[in-house]
Amino acid sequence: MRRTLALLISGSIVALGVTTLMLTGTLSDAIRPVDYTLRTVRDTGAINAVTAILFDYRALDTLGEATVIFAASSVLAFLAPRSSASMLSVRLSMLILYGIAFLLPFIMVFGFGTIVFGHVSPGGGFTGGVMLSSSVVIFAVVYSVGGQQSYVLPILVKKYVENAAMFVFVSLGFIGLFSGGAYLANALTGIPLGEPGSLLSGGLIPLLNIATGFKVGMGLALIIISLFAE
Amino acid sequence: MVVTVVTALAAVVRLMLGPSLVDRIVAGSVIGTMLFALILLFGLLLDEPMMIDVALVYSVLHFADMLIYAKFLGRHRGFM
Amino acid sequence: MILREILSAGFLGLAMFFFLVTAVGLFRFRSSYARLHIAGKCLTGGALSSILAYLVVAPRAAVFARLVIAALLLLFTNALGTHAIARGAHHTGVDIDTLESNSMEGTPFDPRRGPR
Amino acid sequence: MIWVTLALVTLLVVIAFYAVICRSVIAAIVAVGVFSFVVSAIFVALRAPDVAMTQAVVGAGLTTAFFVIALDKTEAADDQESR
Repeated sequence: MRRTLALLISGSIVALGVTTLMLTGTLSDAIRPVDYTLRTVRDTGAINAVTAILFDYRALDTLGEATVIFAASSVLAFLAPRSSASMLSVRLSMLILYGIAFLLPFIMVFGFGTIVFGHVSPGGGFTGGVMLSSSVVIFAVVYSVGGQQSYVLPILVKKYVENAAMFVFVSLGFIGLFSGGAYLANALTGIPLGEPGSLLSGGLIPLLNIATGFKVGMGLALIIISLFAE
Repeated sequence: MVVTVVTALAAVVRLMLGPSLVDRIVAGSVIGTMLFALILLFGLLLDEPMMIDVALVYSVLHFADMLIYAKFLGRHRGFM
Repeated sequence: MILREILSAGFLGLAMFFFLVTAVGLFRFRSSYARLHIAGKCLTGGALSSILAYLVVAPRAAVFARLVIAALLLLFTNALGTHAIARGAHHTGVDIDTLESNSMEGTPFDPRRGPR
Repeated sequence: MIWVTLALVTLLVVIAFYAVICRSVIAAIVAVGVFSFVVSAIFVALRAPDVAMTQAVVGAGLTTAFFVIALDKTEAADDQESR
Protein backbone atom coordinates (compact mmCIF):
# COMPACT_ATOMS: atom_id res chain seq x y z
CA MET A 1 0.00 0.00 0.00
CA ARG A 2 2.82 2.37 0.84
CA ARG A 3 4.52 1.40 -2.38
CA THR A 4 1.45 2.18 -4.44
CA LEU A 5 1.08 5.45 -2.58
CA ALA A 6 4.70 6.35 -3.30
CA LEU A 7 4.25 5.44 -6.96
CA LEU A 8 1.11 7.51 -7.15
CA ILE A 9 2.80 10.53 -5.59
CA SER A 10 5.86 10.28 -7.84
CA GLY A 11 3.68 9.89 -10.90
CA SER A 12 1.54 12.87 -10.05
CA ILE A 13 4.63 14.99 -9.38
CA VAL A 14 6.05 14.08 -12.79
CA ALA A 15 2.71 14.81 -14.45
CA LEU A 16 2.46 18.20 -12.72
CA GLY A 17 5.99 19.08 -13.78
CA VAL A 18 5.29 18.11 -17.34
CA THR A 19 2.14 20.19 -17.40
CA THR A 20 3.89 23.27 -16.05
CA LEU A 21 6.71 22.91 -18.49
CA MET A 22 4.26 22.55 -21.32
CA LEU A 23 2.54 25.72 -20.25
CA THR A 24 5.72 27.74 -19.80
CA GLY A 25 7.97 26.09 -22.34
CA THR A 26 8.56 26.49 -26.00
CA LEU A 27 6.61 29.45 -27.12
CA SER A 28 9.66 30.89 -28.80
CA ASP A 29 11.72 29.35 -31.57
CA ALA A 30 8.85 28.09 -33.67
CA ILE A 31 9.99 26.27 -36.77
CA ARG A 32 7.85 26.35 -39.84
CA PRO A 33 7.36 22.94 -41.47
CA VAL A 34 9.12 23.85 -44.65
CA ASP A 35 12.14 21.79 -45.55
CA TYR A 36 12.78 19.28 -42.82
CA THR A 37 14.34 16.75 -45.12
CA LEU A 38 16.90 19.25 -46.34
CA ARG A 39 17.79 20.71 -42.97
CA THR A 40 17.85 17.77 -40.61
CA VAL A 41 21.42 16.65 -41.13
CA ARG A 42 22.78 20.17 -40.89
CA ASP A 43 20.64 21.16 -37.94
CA THR A 44 20.70 18.09 -35.77
CA GLY A 45 23.44 15.80 -36.97
CA ALA A 46 21.08 12.85 -37.22
CA ILE A 47 20.65 10.99 -40.48
CA ASN A 48 17.26 9.50 -39.74
CA ALA A 49 14.87 12.33 -40.47
CA VAL A 50 11.95 10.87 -38.54
CA THR A 51 14.04 10.51 -35.41
CA ALA A 52 15.34 14.04 -35.86
CA ILE A 53 11.84 15.41 -36.08
CA LEU A 54 10.59 13.32 -33.19
CA PHE A 55 13.39 14.17 -30.81
CA ASP A 56 14.57 17.57 -31.88
CA TYR A 57 12.02 19.72 -33.65
CA ARG A 58 8.98 18.18 -32.06
CA ALA A 59 10.43 16.77 -28.86
CA LEU A 60 7.68 18.27 -26.77
CA ASP A 61 5.07 16.31 -28.68
CA THR A 62 7.08 13.19 -28.05
CA LEU A 63 7.02 14.07 -24.38
CA GLY A 64 3.25 14.29 -24.58
CA GLU A 65 2.97 10.86 -26.19
CA ALA A 66 5.29 9.43 -23.58
CA THR A 67 3.06 10.96 -20.92
CA VAL A 68 0.06 9.18 -22.41
CA ILE A 69 1.73 5.78 -22.17
CA PHE A 70 3.01 6.66 -18.72
CA ALA A 71 -0.46 7.53 -17.46
CA ALA A 72 -2.00 4.42 -19.02
CA SER A 73 0.55 2.07 -17.54
CA SER A 74 0.37 3.77 -14.14
CA VAL A 75 -3.40 3.41 -13.97
CA LEU A 76 -3.31 -0.18 -15.19
CA ALA A 77 -0.60 -1.12 -12.74
CA PHE A 78 -2.78 0.11 -9.89
CA LEU A 79 -6.20 -0.94 -11.03
CA ALA A 80 -5.63 -4.36 -12.53
CA PRO A 81 -6.16 -7.13 -10.01
CA ARG A 82 -3.52 -9.79 -10.24
CA SER A 83 -5.76 -12.77 -10.57
CA SER A 84 -4.84 -15.86 -12.53
CA ALA A 85 -4.66 -15.17 -16.21
CA SER A 86 -7.11 -17.21 -18.19
CA MET A 87 -5.48 -16.87 -21.57
CA LEU A 88 -2.13 -18.01 -20.27
CA SER A 89 -3.39 -21.34 -19.06
CA VAL A 90 -2.65 -23.19 -22.29
CA ARG A 91 0.56 -25.14 -22.26
CA LEU A 92 2.71 -24.83 -25.32
CA SER A 93 4.97 -27.65 -26.34
CA MET A 94 8.50 -28.37 -25.19
CA LEU A 95 9.89 -27.49 -28.61
CA ILE A 96 8.58 -23.97 -28.34
CA LEU A 97 9.88 -23.57 -24.81
CA TYR A 98 13.43 -24.42 -25.83
CA GLY A 99 13.21 -22.56 -29.13
CA ILE A 100 12.09 -19.38 -27.42
CA ALA A 101 14.82 -19.76 -24.84
CA PHE A 102 17.28 -19.79 -27.71
CA LEU A 103 15.60 -16.99 -29.64
CA LEU A 104 14.65 -14.45 -27.01
CA PRO A 105 18.13 -12.99 -26.27
CA PHE A 106 18.56 -12.20 -29.95
CA ILE A 107 15.27 -10.32 -29.99
CA MET A 108 16.30 -8.35 -26.92
CA VAL A 109 19.71 -7.50 -28.34
CA PHE A 110 18.04 -6.45 -31.57
CA GLY A 111 15.68 -4.19 -29.68
CA PHE A 112 18.55 -2.58 -27.79
CA GLY A 113 20.44 -2.12 -31.04
CA THR A 114 17.43 -0.48 -32.62
CA ILE A 115 17.26 1.94 -29.73
CA VAL A 116 20.93 2.81 -29.58
CA PHE A 117 21.42 3.17 -33.33
CA GLY A 118 18.16 5.04 -33.68
CA HIS A 119 19.63 8.20 -35.17
CA VAL A 120 21.79 6.62 -37.85
CA SER A 121 19.52 3.84 -39.07
CA PRO A 122 15.76 3.31 -39.24
CA GLY A 123 14.14 2.76 -35.93
CA GLY A 124 14.44 4.80 -32.81
CA GLY A 125 13.07 4.93 -29.35
CA PHE A 126 9.52 3.85 -30.01
CA THR A 127 10.38 1.02 -32.35
CA GLY A 128 13.10 -0.41 -30.15
CA GLY A 129 10.91 0.00 -27.12
CA VAL A 130 8.13 -1.98 -28.73
CA MET A 131 10.67 -4.66 -29.67
CA LEU A 132 11.76 -4.88 -26.03
CA SER A 133 8.19 -5.05 -24.84
CA SER A 134 7.38 -7.70 -27.44
CA SER A 135 10.22 -9.83 -26.13
CA VAL A 136 8.86 -9.42 -22.60
CA VAL A 137 5.38 -10.31 -23.81
CA ILE A 138 6.63 -13.38 -25.67
CA PHE A 139 8.33 -14.50 -22.46
CA ALA A 140 5.10 -14.03 -20.51
CA VAL A 141 3.03 -15.76 -23.19
CA VAL A 142 5.27 -18.78 -23.47
CA TYR A 143 6.47 -19.47 -19.96
CA SER A 144 3.33 -18.76 -17.96
CA VAL A 145 1.51 -22.01 -17.45
CA GLY A 146 -1.46 -22.93 -15.37
CA GLY A 147 -2.31 -19.74 -13.52
CA GLN A 148 1.15 -18.93 -12.27
CA GLN A 149 2.81 -16.25 -14.25
CA SER A 150 6.47 -15.77 -14.85
CA TYR A 151 7.98 -12.50 -15.91
CA VAL A 152 11.35 -11.26 -16.98
CA LEU A 153 11.23 -8.55 -14.37
CA PRO A 154 8.82 -8.04 -11.51
CA ILE A 155 6.11 -5.52 -12.14
CA LEU A 156 7.41 -3.01 -9.62
CA VAL A 157 10.86 -3.08 -11.17
CA LYS A 158 9.28 -2.32 -14.53
CA LYS A 159 7.38 0.54 -12.96
CA TYR A 160 10.51 1.98 -11.38
CA VAL A 161 12.48 1.68 -14.60
CA GLU A 162 9.71 3.46 -16.43
CA ASN A 163 9.59 6.22 -13.84
CA ALA A 164 13.35 6.65 -14.00
CA ALA A 165 13.32 6.85 -17.77
CA MET A 166 10.55 9.44 -17.68
CA PHE A 167 12.54 11.43 -15.14
CA VAL A 168 15.65 11.27 -17.30
CA PHE A 169 13.67 12.44 -20.33
CA VAL A 170 12.19 15.38 -18.46
CA SER A 171 15.46 16.38 -16.86
CA LEU A 172 17.37 16.16 -20.14
CA GLY A 173 15.08 18.88 -21.36
CA PHE A 174 16.34 21.23 -18.66
CA ILE A 175 19.77 21.32 -20.29
CA GLY A 176 18.29 23.36 -23.07
CA LEU A 177 16.42 25.53 -20.65
CA PHE A 178 19.47 26.29 -18.50
CA SER A 179 21.74 27.12 -21.41
CA GLY A 180 19.54 29.82 -22.78
CA GLY A 181 17.47 27.95 -25.31
CA ALA A 182 14.01 26.50 -25.19
CA TYR A 183 12.93 23.43 -23.31
CA LEU A 184 14.31 20.29 -24.96
CA ALA A 185 16.43 22.32 -27.35
CA ASN A 186 19.27 20.48 -28.98
CA ALA A 187 21.60 22.40 -31.22
CA LEU A 188 21.11 25.75 -29.53
CA THR A 189 22.63 24.55 -26.29
CA GLY A 190 26.12 24.17 -27.62
CA ILE A 191 26.32 20.41 -27.33
CA PRO A 192 28.67 19.15 -30.04
CA LEU A 193 26.69 17.53 -32.79
CA GLY A 194 29.45 15.26 -33.96
CA GLU A 195 30.03 13.64 -37.29
CA PRO A 196 26.75 12.73 -39.02
CA GLY A 197 26.57 8.99 -39.40
CA SER A 198 28.72 7.97 -36.46
CA LEU A 199 27.32 6.56 -33.26
CA LEU A 200 28.18 9.59 -31.12
CA SER A 201 26.35 12.25 -33.06
CA GLY A 202 23.18 14.19 -32.91
CA GLY A 203 23.69 15.92 -29.58
CA LEU A 204 20.91 14.99 -27.20
CA ILE A 205 19.08 12.71 -29.60
CA PRO A 206 20.72 9.37 -28.61
CA LEU A 207 20.12 10.03 -24.92
CA LEU A 208 16.50 10.92 -25.53
CA ASN A 209 16.23 7.82 -27.70
CA ILE A 210 17.49 5.59 -24.92
CA ALA A 211 15.21 7.16 -22.34
CA THR A 212 12.18 6.87 -24.61
CA GLY A 213 13.06 3.32 -25.54
CA PHE A 214 13.20 2.12 -21.96
CA LYS A 215 10.08 4.04 -21.08
CA VAL A 216 8.01 2.77 -23.96
CA GLY A 217 9.28 -0.77 -23.62
CA MET A 218 8.58 -1.07 -19.93
CA GLY A 219 5.30 0.80 -20.20
CA LEU A 220 3.89 -1.32 -23.00
CA ALA A 221 5.06 -4.53 -21.38
CA LEU A 222 3.31 -3.42 -18.21
CA ILE A 223 0.12 -2.59 -20.08
CA ILE A 224 -0.04 -5.86 -22.00
CA ILE A 225 0.83 -8.00 -19.00
CA SER A 226 -1.78 -6.20 -16.92
CA LEU A 227 -4.30 -6.92 -19.65
CA PHE A 228 -3.28 -10.56 -19.64
CA ALA A 229 -3.74 -10.79 -15.90
CA GLU A 230 -7.08 -9.05 -16.26
CA MET B 1 8.47 -9.59 -57.56
CA VAL B 2 5.29 -9.66 -59.61
CA VAL B 3 5.04 -13.36 -58.86
CA THR B 4 5.34 -12.60 -55.16
CA VAL B 5 2.51 -10.10 -55.26
CA VAL B 6 0.32 -12.44 -57.31
CA THR B 7 0.88 -15.30 -54.90
CA ALA B 8 0.14 -12.97 -52.02
CA LEU B 9 -3.14 -12.13 -53.75
CA ALA B 10 -3.87 -15.85 -53.97
CA ALA B 11 -3.20 -16.13 -50.27
CA VAL B 12 -5.62 -13.24 -49.70
CA VAL B 13 -8.30 -15.20 -51.50
CA ARG B 14 -7.59 -18.13 -49.22
CA LEU B 15 -7.87 -15.74 -46.28
CA MET B 16 -11.27 -14.65 -47.49
CA LEU B 17 -12.82 -18.02 -48.18
CA GLY B 18 -10.83 -20.09 -45.76
CA PRO B 19 -13.51 -22.08 -43.96
CA SER B 20 -11.82 -22.31 -40.60
CA LEU B 21 -9.85 -19.97 -38.42
CA VAL B 22 -6.69 -22.01 -38.86
CA ASP B 23 -6.82 -21.45 -42.59
CA ARG B 24 -7.15 -17.73 -42.07
CA ILE B 25 -4.21 -17.59 -39.72
CA VAL B 26 -2.13 -19.67 -42.11
CA ALA B 27 -3.05 -17.37 -44.98
CA GLY B 28 -2.08 -14.38 -42.86
CA SER B 29 1.27 -15.92 -42.05
CA VAL B 30 1.83 -16.74 -45.71
CA ILE B 31 1.14 -13.14 -46.69
CA GLY B 32 3.44 -11.92 -43.94
CA THR B 33 6.35 -14.05 -45.04
CA MET B 34 5.79 -13.18 -48.68
CA LEU B 35 5.89 -9.49 -47.85
CA PHE B 36 9.06 -10.14 -45.85
CA ALA B 37 10.63 -11.53 -49.02
CA LEU B 38 9.16 -8.63 -50.98
CA ILE B 39 10.78 -6.09 -48.69
CA LEU B 40 14.11 -7.85 -49.16
CA LEU B 41 13.63 -7.69 -52.91
CA PHE B 42 12.85 -3.99 -52.68
CA GLY B 43 16.09 -3.54 -50.79
CA LEU B 44 17.89 -5.47 -53.51
CA LEU B 45 16.37 -3.46 -56.33
CA LEU B 46 16.55 -0.02 -54.77
CA ASP B 47 20.05 -0.78 -53.44
CA GLU B 48 19.23 0.33 -49.92
CA PRO B 49 20.51 -2.03 -47.25
CA MET B 50 18.40 -0.23 -44.66
CA MET B 51 15.46 -2.36 -45.71
CA ILE B 52 16.95 -5.41 -44.00
CA ASP B 53 16.31 -3.82 -40.63
CA VAL B 54 12.68 -3.32 -41.56
CA ALA B 55 12.45 -6.94 -42.63
CA LEU B 56 13.99 -8.12 -39.36
CA VAL B 57 11.52 -6.12 -37.28
CA TYR B 58 8.75 -7.45 -39.47
CA SER B 59 9.80 -11.03 -38.87
CA VAL B 60 10.00 -10.66 -35.10
CA LEU B 61 6.57 -9.05 -34.81
CA HIS B 62 5.11 -11.63 -37.12
CA PHE B 63 6.41 -14.31 -34.80
CA ALA B 64 4.91 -12.64 -31.75
CA ASP B 65 1.58 -12.43 -33.55
CA MET B 66 1.70 -16.11 -34.44
CA LEU B 67 2.42 -17.08 -30.85
CA ILE B 68 -0.50 -15.03 -29.58
CA TYR B 69 -2.77 -16.58 -32.20
CA ALA B 70 -1.59 -20.01 -31.13
CA LYS B 71 -2.42 -19.24 -27.52
CA PHE B 72 -5.83 -18.01 -28.57
CA LEU B 73 -6.43 -21.13 -30.66
CA GLY B 74 -5.40 -23.45 -27.88
CA ARG B 75 -7.74 -21.78 -25.45
CA HIS B 76 -11.02 -21.87 -27.32
CA ARG B 77 -12.15 -25.41 -27.76
CA GLY B 78 -14.65 -26.09 -30.50
CA PHE B 79 -14.05 -22.67 -31.94
CA MET B 80 -12.40 -24.06 -35.03
CA MET C 1 30.84 -10.40 -60.56
CA ILE C 2 28.78 -11.69 -63.45
CA LEU C 3 28.79 -15.13 -61.86
CA ARG C 4 27.35 -13.66 -58.69
CA GLU C 5 24.55 -11.99 -60.57
CA ILE C 6 23.68 -15.16 -62.43
CA LEU C 7 23.60 -17.01 -59.12
CA SER C 8 21.37 -14.31 -57.64
CA ALA C 9 18.97 -14.57 -60.56
CA GLY C 10 18.91 -18.33 -60.13
CA PHE C 11 18.02 -18.02 -56.47
CA LEU C 12 15.32 -15.51 -57.32
CA GLY C 13 13.80 -17.93 -59.79
CA LEU C 14 13.91 -20.64 -57.14
CA ALA C 15 12.17 -18.33 -54.66
CA MET C 16 9.45 -17.51 -57.16
CA PHE C 17 8.98 -21.21 -57.87
CA PHE C 18 8.58 -21.90 -54.15
CA PHE C 19 6.07 -19.09 -53.78
CA LEU C 20 4.03 -20.39 -56.70
CA VAL C 21 4.05 -23.85 -55.18
CA THR C 22 2.86 -22.34 -51.91
CA ALA C 23 -0.02 -20.54 -53.60
CA VAL C 24 -1.05 -23.64 -55.49
CA GLY C 25 -0.84 -25.71 -52.36
CA LEU C 26 -2.98 -23.27 -50.41
CA PHE C 27 -5.73 -23.87 -52.91
CA ARG C 28 -5.35 -27.51 -53.74
CA PHE C 29 -5.02 -29.02 -50.31
CA ARG C 30 -8.21 -29.90 -48.56
CA SER C 31 -7.10 -30.04 -44.99
CA SER C 32 -5.90 -27.33 -42.63
CA TYR C 33 -2.89 -29.35 -41.59
CA ALA C 34 -1.73 -29.74 -45.15
CA ARG C 35 -1.95 -25.99 -45.58
CA LEU C 36 0.03 -25.52 -42.39
CA HIS C 37 2.57 -27.97 -43.74
CA ILE C 38 3.03 -26.05 -46.95
CA ALA C 39 3.21 -22.78 -45.06
CA GLY C 40 5.92 -24.23 -42.88
CA LYS C 41 8.06 -25.80 -45.54
CA CYS C 42 7.67 -24.27 -48.99
CA LEU C 43 7.31 -20.76 -47.71
CA THR C 44 10.44 -21.00 -45.60
CA GLY C 45 12.25 -22.32 -48.64
CA GLY C 46 11.06 -19.42 -50.75
CA ALA C 47 11.95 -16.71 -48.27
CA LEU C 48 15.30 -18.36 -47.63
CA SER C 49 15.99 -18.44 -51.35
CA SER C 50 15.26 -14.74 -51.67
CA ILE C 51 17.56 -14.04 -48.73
CA LEU C 52 20.25 -16.07 -50.49
CA ALA C 53 19.65 -14.11 -53.67
CA TYR C 54 20.51 -10.95 -51.77
CA LEU C 55 23.32 -12.68 -49.93
CA VAL C 56 25.39 -13.54 -52.97
CA VAL C 57 25.40 -9.93 -54.18
CA ALA C 58 25.80 -8.33 -50.75
CA PRO C 59 27.96 -5.25 -51.09
CA ARG C 60 29.38 -4.99 -47.58
CA ALA C 61 30.17 -7.20 -44.63
CA ALA C 62 27.50 -5.51 -42.47
CA VAL C 63 24.81 -6.35 -45.00
CA PHE C 64 26.08 -9.91 -45.16
CA ALA C 65 25.93 -10.31 -41.37
CA ARG C 66 22.43 -8.89 -41.17
CA LEU C 67 21.23 -11.19 -43.90
CA VAL C 68 22.68 -14.19 -42.08
CA ILE C 69 20.86 -13.08 -38.92
CA ALA C 70 17.67 -12.64 -40.93
CA ALA C 71 18.01 -16.14 -42.39
CA LEU C 72 18.51 -17.74 -38.97
CA LEU C 73 15.60 -15.77 -37.51
CA LEU C 74 13.38 -16.79 -40.40
CA LEU C 75 14.26 -20.46 -40.02
CA PHE C 76 13.47 -20.45 -36.33
CA THR C 77 10.40 -18.26 -36.30
CA ASN C 78 8.58 -19.86 -39.20
CA ALA C 79 9.06 -23.39 -37.96
CA LEU C 80 8.18 -22.54 -34.38
CA GLY C 81 5.16 -20.47 -35.36
CA THR C 82 3.63 -23.10 -37.60
CA HIS C 83 4.29 -25.72 -34.97
CA ALA C 84 2.53 -23.63 -32.34
CA ILE C 85 -0.45 -23.00 -34.57
CA ALA C 86 -0.72 -26.67 -35.49
CA ARG C 87 -0.65 -27.63 -31.85
CA GLY C 88 -3.30 -25.06 -31.04
CA ALA C 89 -5.45 -26.33 -33.88
CA HIS C 90 -5.07 -29.85 -32.59
CA HIS C 91 -6.19 -28.67 -29.16
CA THR C 92 -9.25 -27.00 -30.58
CA GLY C 93 -10.29 -30.21 -32.23
CA VAL C 94 -9.68 -29.89 -35.93
CA ASP C 95 -9.64 -33.43 -37.25
CA ILE C 96 -6.52 -34.90 -38.71
CA ASP C 97 -7.91 -38.04 -40.23
CA THR C 98 -10.78 -36.75 -42.30
CA LEU C 99 -9.50 -35.42 -45.56
CA GLU C 100 -12.58 -33.35 -46.17
CA SER C 101 -12.66 -31.71 -42.81
CA ASN C 102 -12.94 -28.31 -44.43
CA SER C 103 -15.28 -29.08 -47.28
CA MET C 104 -18.25 -27.31 -45.85
CA GLU C 105 -18.12 -24.02 -47.62
CA GLY C 106 -21.71 -24.22 -48.82
CA THR C 107 -23.38 -25.85 -45.87
CA PRO C 108 -24.47 -23.50 -43.13
CA PHE C 109 -24.70 -26.27 -40.56
CA ASP C 110 -22.61 -29.33 -39.94
CA PRO C 111 -24.00 -31.65 -37.29
CA ARG C 112 -20.55 -32.83 -36.27
CA ARG C 113 -19.26 -29.39 -35.46
CA GLY C 114 -22.17 -27.16 -34.83
CA PRO C 115 -22.99 -24.06 -36.80
CA ARG C 116 -20.23 -22.31 -38.61
CA MET D 1 8.18 -0.53 -59.50
CA ILE D 2 5.05 1.56 -59.79
CA TRP D 3 3.08 -1.48 -60.90
CA VAL D 4 4.13 -3.40 -57.83
CA THR D 5 3.00 -0.51 -55.65
CA LEU D 6 -0.32 -0.38 -57.45
CA ALA D 7 -0.78 -4.12 -57.01
CA LEU D 8 -0.06 -3.74 -53.30
CA VAL D 9 -2.66 -0.98 -53.08
CA THR D 10 -5.16 -3.29 -54.76
CA LEU D 11 -4.32 -5.94 -52.19
CA LEU D 12 -4.90 -3.33 -49.51
CA VAL D 13 -8.33 -2.45 -50.78
CA VAL D 14 -9.36 -6.11 -51.00
CA ILE D 15 -8.19 -6.82 -47.45
CA ALA D 16 -9.89 -3.71 -46.11
CA PHE D 17 -13.20 -4.66 -47.69
CA TYR D 18 -12.89 -8.16 -46.34
CA ALA D 19 -12.14 -6.85 -42.84
CA VAL D 20 -15.27 -4.74 -42.99
CA ILE D 21 -17.54 -7.33 -44.52
CA CYS D 22 -16.63 -10.54 -42.73
CA ARG D 23 -18.79 -11.75 -39.89
CA SER D 24 -16.25 -13.42 -37.67
CA VAL D 25 -14.41 -11.10 -35.31
CA ILE D 26 -11.17 -13.00 -35.18
CA ALA D 27 -11.05 -13.15 -38.98
CA ALA D 28 -11.38 -9.38 -39.02
CA ILE D 29 -8.51 -9.14 -36.55
CA VAL D 30 -6.31 -11.33 -38.76
CA ALA D 31 -7.29 -9.20 -41.74
CA VAL D 32 -6.39 -5.99 -39.95
CA GLY D 33 -2.98 -7.41 -39.04
CA VAL D 34 -2.37 -8.35 -42.66
CA PHE D 35 -3.61 -4.90 -43.67
CA SER D 36 -0.97 -3.13 -41.64
CA PHE D 37 1.70 -5.47 -42.99
CA VAL D 38 0.70 -4.48 -46.52
CA VAL D 39 0.73 -0.80 -45.57
CA SER D 40 4.23 -1.26 -44.23
CA ALA D 41 5.32 -2.92 -47.49
CA ILE D 42 3.88 0.03 -49.42
CA PHE D 43 5.91 2.42 -47.28
CA VAL D 44 9.01 0.41 -48.08
CA ALA D 45 8.17 0.61 -51.78
CA LEU D 46 7.91 4.38 -51.42
CA ARG D 47 11.40 4.50 -49.84
CA ALA D 48 10.40 5.40 -46.31
CA PRO D 49 11.91 2.69 -44.12
CA ASP D 50 11.41 4.63 -40.87
CA VAL D 51 7.71 5.03 -41.35
CA ALA D 52 7.46 1.43 -42.50
CA MET D 53 9.14 0.22 -39.34
CA THR D 54 6.89 2.25 -37.09
CA GLN D 55 3.82 1.10 -38.96
CA ALA D 56 4.86 -2.55 -38.73
CA VAL D 57 5.54 -2.21 -35.01
CA VAL D 58 2.40 -0.37 -34.04
CA GLY D 59 -0.08 -1.78 -36.50
CA ALA D 60 0.97 -5.36 -36.73
CA GLY D 61 2.47 -5.99 -33.34
CA LEU D 62 0.65 -3.92 -30.77
CA THR D 63 -2.80 -3.61 -32.29
CA THR D 64 -3.13 -7.29 -33.08
CA ALA D 65 -1.96 -8.29 -29.63
CA PHE D 66 -4.39 -5.89 -27.97
CA PHE D 67 -7.28 -7.03 -30.14
CA VAL D 68 -6.64 -10.71 -29.57
CA ILE D 69 -6.34 -10.24 -25.81
CA ALA D 70 -9.49 -8.13 -25.72
CA LEU D 71 -11.43 -10.67 -27.77
CA ASP D 72 -10.20 -13.38 -25.47
CA LYS D 73 -11.50 -11.46 -22.49
CA THR D 74 -14.96 -10.94 -23.91
CA GLU D 75 -17.69 -13.49 -24.06
CA ALA D 76 -17.98 -13.30 -27.83
CA ALA D 77 -15.13 -15.68 -28.38
CA ASP D 78 -16.89 -18.49 -26.59
CA ASP D 79 -20.20 -17.79 -28.19
CA GLN D 80 -20.78 -19.89 -31.25
CA GLU D 81 -23.42 -17.79 -32.95
CA SER D 82 -21.48 -14.58 -32.69
CA ARG D 83 -19.21 -15.57 -35.52
